[in-house]
Amino acid sequence: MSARVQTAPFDLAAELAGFGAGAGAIVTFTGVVRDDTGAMAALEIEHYPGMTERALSDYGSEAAIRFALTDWRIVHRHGRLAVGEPIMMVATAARHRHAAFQAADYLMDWLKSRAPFWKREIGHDGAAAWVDAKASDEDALARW
Amino acid sequence: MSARVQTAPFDLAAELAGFGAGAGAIVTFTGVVRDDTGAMAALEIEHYPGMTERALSDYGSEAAIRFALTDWRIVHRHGRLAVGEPIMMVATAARHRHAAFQAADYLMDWLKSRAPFWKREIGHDGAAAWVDAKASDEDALARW
Amino acid sequence: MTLDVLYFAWLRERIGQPRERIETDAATVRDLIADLAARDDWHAAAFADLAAVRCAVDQQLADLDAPLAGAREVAFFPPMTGG
Amino acid sequence: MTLDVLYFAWLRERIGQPRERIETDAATVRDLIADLAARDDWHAAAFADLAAVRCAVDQQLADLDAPLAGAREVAFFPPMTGG
Repeated sequence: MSARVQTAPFDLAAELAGFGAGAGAIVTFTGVVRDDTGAMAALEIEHYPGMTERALSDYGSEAAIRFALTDWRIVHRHGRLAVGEPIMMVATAARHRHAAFQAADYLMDWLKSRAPFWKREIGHDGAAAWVDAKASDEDALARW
Repeated sequence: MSARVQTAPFDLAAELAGFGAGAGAIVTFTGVVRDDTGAMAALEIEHYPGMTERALSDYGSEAAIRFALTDWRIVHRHGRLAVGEPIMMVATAARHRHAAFQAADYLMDWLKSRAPFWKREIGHDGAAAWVDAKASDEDALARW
Repeated sequence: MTLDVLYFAWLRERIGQPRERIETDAATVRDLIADLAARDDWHAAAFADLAAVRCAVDQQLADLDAPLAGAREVAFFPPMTGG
Repeated sequence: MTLDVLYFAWLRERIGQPRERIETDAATVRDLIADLAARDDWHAAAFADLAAVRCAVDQQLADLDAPLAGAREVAFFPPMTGG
């Protein structure tokens, strides 16, 4: 039951060591820097130190209650990330699979639209452009 | 894009090495032997050699088309498994998170009710009892 | 026609063997079950409740009215409990 | 009242600084925005489209009509893009 913000890469295997003991179902989500156009060199992620840790911890705790999780973990990176690098992960553990799936899906919807991170795409030519929030992410959050 | 059936444990980290290159979203599900009553010593899983591999491969391929997956993997164990041991895993990779989540959820529903495995609980006292299929698993499959 | 018939889980236990090779003229899975159930008490017990029996023809899930023409392997088992 | 005001992402860029300490009598976030927007062209530009501005009061997400009584830190930023 923990949330972390860091610049360093994380190792999914290390995060899952001892995670969810006693659970029947463990779900993980890993977000990876994707380059759809071939023009992107890196992603830069800005965050709000202090508030970020608090928000991730709050969302994790809410999910734990709502879906009766036996364990959860959120790790989110900030700073400059190259294409192909992992951005963040969520892991959820529950007795049954549907709770674990739903909790991970729920947490992702919250993190996308309500965690204080801002992404900027850096092109091979050095140009930087802030990533716009997506209406589809707001819609996803409204499901809950 | 592969399915495997084995008695040996699997290592999630090793399974994910190189998995889903180019994807933006990777979801994993791991099922773990759970003991709700404190009476269970192990789970024994029987399967249908030949058909199992074919069924897992078919379901993975169907999910790949339906959810536009860029990669998928299914590993399912059989034989005798102690409480706390991983039973099986599914990993899905897609451009966006909803496809990866849905595909993993879909595959789990298929595996639960349509993959030729049969579980038997072995008690500390040596008593063995076949696990009944759950109506809720059939209902889950009907969602798709 | 010669068929390999396979049994899994409690069907295997009730029948007392994991597989048998039989000669049959059954046109469908349901006909085959009638043939098998008539063999002895063990087979009859295994097929007493067809609602609890699932089957595969040549390793593909099939329903009880599936035809057997050309089939080589038929398997009977309880509802699956994978995952 | 003394407030620390923080800016992130393109609001930070438009205003030209990540934070400032100000004196204000603003009763709500919306009043504070009016105060800030009146300071100079950079602030005015940052707050030109309030539909694109989100805020947090003392590190909790808040809407523009949230009261500021007792607040110590207010942050302004565009819609979040985490995950």
